[in-house]
Amino acid sequence: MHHQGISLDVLLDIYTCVLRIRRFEEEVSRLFRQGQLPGFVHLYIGEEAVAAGVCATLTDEDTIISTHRGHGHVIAKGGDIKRMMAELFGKASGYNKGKGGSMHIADFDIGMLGAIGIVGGGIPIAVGAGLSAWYQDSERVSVCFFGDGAANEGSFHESLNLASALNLPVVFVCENNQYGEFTPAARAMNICDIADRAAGYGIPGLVADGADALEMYRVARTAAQRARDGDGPTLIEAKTHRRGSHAEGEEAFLAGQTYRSEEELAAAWAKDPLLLLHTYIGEQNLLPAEQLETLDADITQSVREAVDAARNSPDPKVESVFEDLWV
Amino acid sequence: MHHQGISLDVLLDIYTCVLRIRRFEEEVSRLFRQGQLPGFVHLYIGEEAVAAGVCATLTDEDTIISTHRGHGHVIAKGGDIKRMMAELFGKASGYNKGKGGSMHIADFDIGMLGAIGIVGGGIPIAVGAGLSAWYQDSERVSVCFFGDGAANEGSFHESLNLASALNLPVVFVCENNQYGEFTPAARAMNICDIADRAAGYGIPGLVADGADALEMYRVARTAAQRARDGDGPTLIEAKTHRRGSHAEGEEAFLAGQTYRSEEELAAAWAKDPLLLLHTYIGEQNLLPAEQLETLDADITQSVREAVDAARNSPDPKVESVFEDLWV
Amino acid sequence: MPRKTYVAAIQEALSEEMRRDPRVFLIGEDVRIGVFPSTRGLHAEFGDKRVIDTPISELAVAGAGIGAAVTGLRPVVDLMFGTFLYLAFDQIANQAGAMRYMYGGQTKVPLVFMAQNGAGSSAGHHHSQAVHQFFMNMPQIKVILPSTPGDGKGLLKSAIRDDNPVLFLHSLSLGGKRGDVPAEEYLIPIGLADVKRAGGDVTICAAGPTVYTALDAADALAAEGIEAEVIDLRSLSPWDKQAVLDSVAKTGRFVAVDESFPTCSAASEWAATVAAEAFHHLRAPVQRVTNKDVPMPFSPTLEKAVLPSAEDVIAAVRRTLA
Amino acid sequence: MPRKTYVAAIQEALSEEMRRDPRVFLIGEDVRIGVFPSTRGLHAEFGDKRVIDTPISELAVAGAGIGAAVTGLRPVVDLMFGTFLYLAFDQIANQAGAMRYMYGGQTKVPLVFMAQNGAGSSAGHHHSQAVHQFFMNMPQIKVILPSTPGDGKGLLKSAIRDDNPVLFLHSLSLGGKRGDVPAEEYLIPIGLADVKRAGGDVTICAAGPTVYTALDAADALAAEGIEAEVIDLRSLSPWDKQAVLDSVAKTGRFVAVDESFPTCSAASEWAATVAAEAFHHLRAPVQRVTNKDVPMPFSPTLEKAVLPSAEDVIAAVRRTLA
Ligand SMILES: Cc1ncc(C[n+]2csc(CCOP(=O)(O)OP(=O)(O)O)c2C)c(N)n1
Ligand SMILES: Cc1ncc(C[n+]2csc(CCOP(=O)(O)OP(=O)(O)O)c2C)c(N)n1
Ligand SMILES: [Mg+2]
Ligand SMILES: [Mg+2]
Repeated sequence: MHHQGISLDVLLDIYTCVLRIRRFEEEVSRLFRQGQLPGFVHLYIGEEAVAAGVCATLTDEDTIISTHRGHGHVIAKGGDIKRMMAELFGKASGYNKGKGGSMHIADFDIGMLGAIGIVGGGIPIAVGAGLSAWYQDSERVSVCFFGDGAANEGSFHESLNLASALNLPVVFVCENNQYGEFTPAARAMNICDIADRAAGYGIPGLVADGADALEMYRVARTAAQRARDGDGPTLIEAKTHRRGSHAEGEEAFLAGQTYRSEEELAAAWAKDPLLLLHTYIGEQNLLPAEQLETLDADITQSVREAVDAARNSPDPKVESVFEDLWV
Repeated sequence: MHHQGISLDVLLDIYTCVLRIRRFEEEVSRLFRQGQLPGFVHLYIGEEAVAAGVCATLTDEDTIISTHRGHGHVIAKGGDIKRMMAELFGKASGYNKGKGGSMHIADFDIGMLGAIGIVGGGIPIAVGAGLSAWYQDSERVSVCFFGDGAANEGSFHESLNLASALNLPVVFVCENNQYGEFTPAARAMNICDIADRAAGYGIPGLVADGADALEMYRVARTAAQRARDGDGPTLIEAKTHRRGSHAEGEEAFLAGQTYRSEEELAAAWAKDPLLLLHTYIGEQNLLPAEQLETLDADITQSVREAVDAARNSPDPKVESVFEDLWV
Repeated sequence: MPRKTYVAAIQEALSEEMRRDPRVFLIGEDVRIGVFPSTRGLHAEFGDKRVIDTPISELAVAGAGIGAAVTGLRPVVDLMFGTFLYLAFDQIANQAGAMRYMYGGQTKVPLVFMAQNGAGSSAGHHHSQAVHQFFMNMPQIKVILPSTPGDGKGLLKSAIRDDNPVLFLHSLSLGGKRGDVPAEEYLIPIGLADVKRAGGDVTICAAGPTVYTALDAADALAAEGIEAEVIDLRSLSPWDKQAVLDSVAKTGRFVAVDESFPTCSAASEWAATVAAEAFHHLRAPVQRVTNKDVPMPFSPTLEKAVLPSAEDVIAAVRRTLA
Repeated sequence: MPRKTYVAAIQEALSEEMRRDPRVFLIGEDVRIGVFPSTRGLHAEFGDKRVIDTPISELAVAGAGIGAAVTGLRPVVDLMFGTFLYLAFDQIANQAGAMRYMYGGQTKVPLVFMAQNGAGSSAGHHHSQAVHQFFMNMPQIKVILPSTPGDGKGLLKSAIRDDNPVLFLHSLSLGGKRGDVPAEEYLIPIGLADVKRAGGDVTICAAGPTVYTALDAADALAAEGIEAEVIDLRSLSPWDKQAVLDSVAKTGRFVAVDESFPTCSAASEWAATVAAEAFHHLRAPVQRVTNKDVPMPFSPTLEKAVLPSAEDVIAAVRRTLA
């Protein structure tokens, strides 16, 4: 890990982002276990450095598309954890007025074009956002997050090829956390690096350490710049690990079965993106320890406030089912 | 061109096949222009060496799946041109009793599992035929023909990856005739060799000269053997050219527009697979010229007979619309 | 009034709207050359940027349209044949057809999907299916199936100006049909039916090619003194229920004629609605005339036998009078 | 009789049929571990070859099932959620659902597609749609949606033994529901309805979760002396039209209750059929109770408001009695 070419401001932003995602997701996990959240939640713990590093290279004009595991992307793009938390509770004050839930959070005002619950379903839409940028002669970049599992969907293939054929400003970020649900990537494909698929579309394919937020930042910056320069799309594969369940409460699905070993999990924790960054900042004396502690306390507090606000928000009115249908 | 490792019998079979496809398609072209055939026909002229070379490596147990441009595949797999011609006329004596037509010809008795009018639609089905062979511990190989255009469909990606993940005996044969309808492959993808995509699935990808039936045979034999040996799928890209219309009568679609140059067409004709093989056989003195001439006359005659028989066959009975629905 | 073909009218709608609004563009397979004349000539006028050829990748192309629509453009996505929509079904049903609602009204999806619908060219099952019934089921997509050049033009222009996703289906079998197309600019509102023939004895509801089947049947019936009212719905979702109910209130008899497989078809919807909401006016059972319930065969003889015919409609009308 | 959950009964059908016939195998995403308990434990018994985990590739997996079916096997393809069928729509509609016919009867496609149908777990639009109506439209596919563990087991076993493609839908909201499952081997024929409650005043037709909605409504109505007959169709295509018509002949009143978006729904089909074929028995307009016509929202409050409720059914029954 190193921060060459990265300003202290940016570093602090990235660190803040990683931490905010972590604290948010930890709270969501608790809430889910307490039976307070409806539906399914898929947490981003262990993968925070990917969204944090990538989104730190983007402006508010740039857009992202997310997945079922989307809370981290929303936060990294600058989303409001209050409105997100309220949405997880299904409340009227949520981002989607309770109509979306965990798998469908969007904030169009900050270029977060939505999470998509269909695996791979967001990739073509990101190509379209890139097409817009190209059409409008804008410097906007369209970033698409998706998993290793999604890389086996037809939408992945068609989308990367389409973006390449039209030379669009899209950055495809594959979060290879080694599993699609309970199926290891190694069983779902006979290649080590998904980035190798980029060659099949004539675009660059880069592997990055998804535990290293600073590396993610540098790689994404290169890809985003390439896109802005009119040189077309890039595929970035972030090697990462999800620390918890596929979906919270996966124990119920597993019913005593296991799909990854304790050693594997321990090895993954050893590369905890939050810890790595925290340690690096400490070792390099980049920011005072007290500042980091205050930051953590503030974030933890804001998450708590988000929960309180969400809990105290009203349910959507039944009549609102008929709203938001037609323009 | 050379025939090392290929017996004279096989060589003659291949030549016969190329010639039969050519004469069949020439006749179909005439019939279509005369307004005698309903629907659309997509001819295989210029691409004969691909099906002929590949199918010469297969047994009756092995299966193939074909496309909208499927007549050549049927003939190469040993199909009956009488029943095919009758089907093109929509007659009751046709392969499909008039229910399929040019884009849907099948002969399950000889392992021709059907032509599919949806671009890329046959690729997953071929994976399934390979899955059967594997499941049944059979030495059967499943071969799938499809175009360069189809290689941009999601089905291509998912199918190659699935066959690789399950290590199935499938040979994917991409007939890269440089165009999908009127769109050049070079505009639809930013790579030169579709075979390069194989690396993205961890399987071999081979480029072969689709004008050279003997090279097609050798490459396909290697791939088929690999499949039979339990070593999994292969992607073969045959570089080829379609000489005529995308679909017969494309002038109507083009309405005076052009999409490929005279030079390009002339260059393609200069690599006519029939002529190349004919010349090679002559130069090498492999078969007497009279034999080749008799063969041509016989084939031409059999095509004519197929046309006569088809013309004189009855239309399907109207009641037959309700047949062949449920088992 | 100038007479134009159905496809020429569609082309005219596209070119006029592209001229009017620089955010409107066309994307799809071979839209430059124009596999259907509906897109021909547009590339010459509007160039590579606004008439975009794509790889054969229906899912990604549909999704790209959606992404462009939510970021400020107004795409027309040409998916060629109705059956090719099956490959883009997820993007249409799960994404375009729900996004605005799912995201709590944060966005709009001003997008037209365009495709040819139905059979009639002996191309076999894969190129000969009507697909409108699937998309009518989706709560947040509008569906159009015009029967005349004039309606086609006016409705496509409305579709392009609509801020919601619209599926504009045009019938291959009507491509060469000629009809009046006003020279001056006009729009036809989505959701408004057109009574193509007035009559007091029976209401026949149709759309696209079955409008002509119904009109042929009506002509034959008129010779016997039976006057059928033929309602061309033009828009299938939303559809002009009131026009149909009003007509049934007058005639007391109802026949739905729909080119599609019978079960859960548009005809089922129309018949069920009439039976629910005009029940007390009905003097005879509602009738449905659709494809026979089999995949679409290739042979012209069989294809004709499967499609709804004027004879089928006449027989259905007779059943309402029995 | 042993009592089992709905998903356990499905699992039992799978394991019994896999034991009986070595050509039967299961393929899909995470079928080894079993995302739904319906496939859990099968891998332990049958191993890698007969319980095949796949990449997340619905289109290819569905197509691979088809290819295996036409070459001698009897696949059960688990596509997990109904909405994921959208990604495999082409393979189902164009291929499995037409192949035998298109190829003139040369082949058969003995294949079961399996997926969870409908809403009820607050998972949002992408995981909460009923899809049966789409597949009912296809002429060469059978569609099943059982409401009880016993029906689920007997019908799935029939589906696996059927030589035609069958879509077996199971309702997520019923997964944990318990019911009687005979200990001995049995089959339930496809296409046969079951009268879950007898009554002479009104016929309520339902399937899957709406059977319970209908039964709840019937109980409430019985308190007022209104006796509803509740018909559980169980098979949606083919469906037991005669059972419904016979009931309507008796009651003269008809309410269709269907968990799906309203337009071109199964409810539309049932209502249209009754209006066409039992018209002279009808004493009141046919009624449909379906989802409200909006995408499926996430919030439990809103989800509940969108789904058909017993109150909706009661109101519909009252309309038939008005
Ligand atoms: C089209 C589709 N198929 C299957 C699913 C069920 N599903 C939800 S998440 C998931 C795994 C996705 O794996 P990956 O893309 O690697 O993302 P991760 O969950 O690991 O972040 C699956 C199969 C789905 N939501 N959509
Ligand atoms: C899914 C789908 N999309 C589009 C078409 C229309 N179409 C028919 S053939 C064709 C071109 C196919 O190109 P390629 O795969 O290269 O095969 P070729 O015709 O060159 O042999 C297209 C786009 C189709 N039949 N199916
Ligand atoms: Mg993953
Ligand atoms: Mg081609």
